[in-house]
Amino acid sequence: MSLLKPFSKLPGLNTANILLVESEEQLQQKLAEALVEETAVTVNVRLAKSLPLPMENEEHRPRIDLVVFIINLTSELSFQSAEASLKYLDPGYFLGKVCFTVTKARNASVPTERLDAVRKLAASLHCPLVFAEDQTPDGVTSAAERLLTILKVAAGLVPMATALYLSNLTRCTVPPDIDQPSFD
Amino acid sequence: MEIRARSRKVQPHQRGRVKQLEAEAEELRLQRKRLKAENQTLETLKKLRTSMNKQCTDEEVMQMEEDSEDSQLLQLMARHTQLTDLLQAHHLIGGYDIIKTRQGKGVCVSVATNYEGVYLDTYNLEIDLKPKLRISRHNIPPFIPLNSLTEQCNLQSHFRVFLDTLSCHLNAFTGRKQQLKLVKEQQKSVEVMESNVLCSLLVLMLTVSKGKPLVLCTLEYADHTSCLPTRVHFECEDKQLPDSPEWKKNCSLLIKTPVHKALMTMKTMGHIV
Amino acid sequence: RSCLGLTPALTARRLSKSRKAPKSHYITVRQRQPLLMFFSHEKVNPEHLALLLKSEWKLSYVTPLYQFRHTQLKSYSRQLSAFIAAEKQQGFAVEVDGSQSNFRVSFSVVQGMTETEDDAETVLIQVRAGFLRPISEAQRSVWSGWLTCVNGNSDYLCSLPKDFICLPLFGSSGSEVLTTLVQSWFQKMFDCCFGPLEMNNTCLQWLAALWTNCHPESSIQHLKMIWTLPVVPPLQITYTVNPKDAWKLWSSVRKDPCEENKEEEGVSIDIEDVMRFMQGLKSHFYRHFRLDLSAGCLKQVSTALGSATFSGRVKISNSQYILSTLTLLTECALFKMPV
Amino acid sequence: MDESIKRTMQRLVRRIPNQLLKPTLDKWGRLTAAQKQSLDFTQPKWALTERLLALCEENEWTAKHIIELEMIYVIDNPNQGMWYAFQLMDPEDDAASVELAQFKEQFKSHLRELVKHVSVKIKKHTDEAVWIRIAWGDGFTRPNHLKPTYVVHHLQTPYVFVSSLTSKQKPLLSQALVLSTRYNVIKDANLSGRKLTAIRDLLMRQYQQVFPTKFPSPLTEKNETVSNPCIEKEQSGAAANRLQMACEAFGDGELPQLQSAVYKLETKFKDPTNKTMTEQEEPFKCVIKFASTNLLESLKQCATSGIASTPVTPLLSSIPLKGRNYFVITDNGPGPTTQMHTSQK
Repeated sequence: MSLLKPFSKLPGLNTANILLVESEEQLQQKLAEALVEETAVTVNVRLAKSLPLPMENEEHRPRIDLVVFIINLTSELSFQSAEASLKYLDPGYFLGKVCFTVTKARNASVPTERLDAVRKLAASLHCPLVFAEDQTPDGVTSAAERLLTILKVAAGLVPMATALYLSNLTRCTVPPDIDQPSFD
Repeated sequence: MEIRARSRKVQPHQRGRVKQLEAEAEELRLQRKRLKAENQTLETLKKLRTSMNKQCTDEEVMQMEEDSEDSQLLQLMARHTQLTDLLQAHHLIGGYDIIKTRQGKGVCVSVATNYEGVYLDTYNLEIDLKPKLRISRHNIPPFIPLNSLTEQCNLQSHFRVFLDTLSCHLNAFTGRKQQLKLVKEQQKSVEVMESNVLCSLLVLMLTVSKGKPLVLCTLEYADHTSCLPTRVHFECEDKQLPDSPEWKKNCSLLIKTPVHKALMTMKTMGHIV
Repeated sequence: RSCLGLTPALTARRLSKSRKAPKSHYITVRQRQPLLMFFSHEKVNPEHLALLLKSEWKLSYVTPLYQFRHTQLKSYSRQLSAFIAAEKQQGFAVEVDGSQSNFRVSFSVVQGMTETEDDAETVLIQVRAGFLRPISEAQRSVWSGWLTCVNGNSDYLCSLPKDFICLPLFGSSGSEVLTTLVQSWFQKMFDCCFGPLEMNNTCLQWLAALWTNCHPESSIQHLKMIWTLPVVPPLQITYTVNPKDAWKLWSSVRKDPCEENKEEEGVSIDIEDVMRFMQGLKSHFYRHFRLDLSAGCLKQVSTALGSATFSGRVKISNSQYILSTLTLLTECALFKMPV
Repeated sequence: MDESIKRTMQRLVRRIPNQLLKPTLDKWGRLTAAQKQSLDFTQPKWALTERLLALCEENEWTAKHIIELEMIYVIDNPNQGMWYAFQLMDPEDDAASVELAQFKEQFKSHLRELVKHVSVKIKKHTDEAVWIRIAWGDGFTRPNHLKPTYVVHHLQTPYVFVSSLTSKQKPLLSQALVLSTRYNVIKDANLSGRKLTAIRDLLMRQYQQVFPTKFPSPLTEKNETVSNPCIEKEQSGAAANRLQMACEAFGDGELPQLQSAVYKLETKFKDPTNKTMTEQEEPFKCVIKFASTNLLESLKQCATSGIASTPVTPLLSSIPLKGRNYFVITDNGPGPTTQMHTSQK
């Protein structure tokens, strides 16, 4: 098992590297195209279906500053796949360098339990949870903007802010009653 | 000669004729130019090929690049001809493309077919090696009797014989198919009345000349490993015709030469339109 | 929906994690043991019951009705008839089969379709088309619908202001135009809102399990589930399980019944059981086709006892289990209520 | 005019969509130029039908003519109705040399021996298919032209495609076919679909199959899109591999359009987490039906996208491999083998 480590490589100058993990490979390409539009810093995007990443890319893979798990809420598999990928991340990533993005949260076929499960997962790992609209270009752009903000901090490009600090402010919280059955 | 003499007799308008000839001459000149250019390219290609075969040093190649603008294209063309030659040689000595699949648990064999130097369809067989040889997947049409071939040739012990027989069947089939295609393309006056998927039966409607009864020509290819028919049969309202020496000759011509060529000859002989 | 709200009852809107196993309620004829005190109903009019079982219903949710009185159904009948007639005059295309017809609406109470004291009685609405003559044999039922609340969450029901009646589940069958008309009349009269009630994966899985659980008492004939997988073109997978085998699998994933306290409340079913049941079915499928059904969406569940689709079409074919099915659906509808 | 002819004509015209009516009638060539002129194809269908019925009377068309028209329409629009494939087995030595005229004559005479009143019309289509239209009657009734059976056969191939055949007519047709094609046995090929072309292409292997080669696969080259240098796919190798496997299993290019595949599973339930079920002696019975507008394409996408694991299970790849879409799956005997074998219905 090869863990992806946050500090095993040197950072590039004015460069931020983001890894998008999505089992369905639906949103990641669009999101990547929106992310590389950024001009202030060089953004490198790596796309993966799941973790672990293949060994042969190890050498020329830059240091990954932020790992984003994209979960399509209408698919149980999407959530399961993200959950399974988590164990290939070095614990160091959970100090503000992991983020969850969910899509299709408004779809009627989404069982509320699944959203709860994602929120619990994000909360237990102290990660932020971003809701994204994947159907419209505007939705993708705004999701990309939000991820960029986190990415810049995670890559150490924002003075006076660290990933750990930001994650303390943005991490997902779970309402205390989430486990109680309705109304009872 | 006869035909030419006849055509010379019919010269309607002298002036129009001159113009026509002039145009013809111009065209021929153009053609000469084209051929010259082509020839030069071929020459260069030849040079390239020889240098390639000698495994030339980089310097020489550099030199070539300066010589012509299209050198890169020429290089590629040279490489291509070299490869096709190699491939042809490979097939000539009876080679099949075989590669291992599934970590050595199976192989995939490609049987390429060609007719008159033209590569036609390639057929593939995926074969399991264990516990015994077994064809697991292929794209050979169902009318090629693959199953009986495996039994006849004993796939287990005589794999090579099996492949050769199969290749024979496939080459004959694609050859017949190609002949039929050529007949349809080249002989507009010949009507294909009937044919089948295996191309083992061909019924052609031949026009002897305008006003004369049509000839129905049936070609049967009972030997499925051959591109030539086993039986040729003519039918005509004029009962005498099939027995005439001309048509007797046509019959043997059709049996000995591929149908599109035979028809071409019959046309030049003036037996059909 | 608020994530920060701290009033537990109002933020946690999710299906119960466990529910009582459906018991057969012979709600029409058989008299029941008086010791089951909270089954207040005694008899449901067999005609009404037959109507409920006859058709497939398109479900909607309805927010609580303001000043709805079960005592004024006669007057509602007149008013809705008049409303439809008025709309028709305004050119609303309510022609049925192209015939010139009058619409006669009748409201009625379906007695006994409740489980707790807080449940409001079910209301049945029928629209008949007559040929000008006011009362005639030729009157055909062209539309029917009902509003119900079975086993509604008592906390929620009690928290409503006094003038509100909560009948959150609305089923309709018949012309879409009439459905829209009836809904708009309700909106005007009782200041409520209607919305489509889709059934998500969990809800459909619950139904599959609940129906399968009934098998020993009343055969389910088959358990049929339809999934769609998100590929182009969409792939539909119909999974039909032999009833005996479905029951065997279901009983194997149930927790050891010894642990349960078998009281008069009956055996309870846990969401975990349902999930294990579905997982079992999916893994059997995966073993054969190496294709993960979790990637898809459950669209339909059906057995001889009833069928339900994702888009909110439900058919209940067996009167014995109508209440447990409606309980689940009421719960689904209640999630859509404003809090 | 005969009432039955009128009815057949009426039915037929109703079946042909408006935009196809003119080309079909043109191809038929039974209308005079003036009559063609008189037909207004913008008219509603019922009016056109009336007009054609009048022409029918005027020209004294017989059943033969109507059948001609019907066959033209059906041959040009073969993707209608449900088609079932049958396979001929155990050929005689002369099976490979059966030619059309002989087949026609043999088939007609064999069928007439079996059924007294039967109308058979055979037509050779340009794609080398022989089209047979059979209107069945019995000892007392005349052939019913309203419900004809269509049979399509390519001579020298072991496949026959049939549409609208009742179980009563099946043995009769089977016998006539077996005798006239010089085979010994005919059996159900377990393949059916609404598109004749699709089931034909599948069985005749007339679609692009993909085989492993040592040359760089054109599949991967095709999918390399020029993208931003800042975006890199980590698992492109795995994705290309999945695509290759999916293409090897289902083919490439335009795939034959099958609508469904059905599997009757009677296999043991095995699940390490469920002891009770795994210990059951009896198999777990269920029926799985896959349906799509283009089933093979959908399944291929499942494999390329990773919803279905690769290599593709033999159960799914059997559809194109064996040219079947109905399977009964049982465990292979009582032994410990986990391998499943497909057995005939």
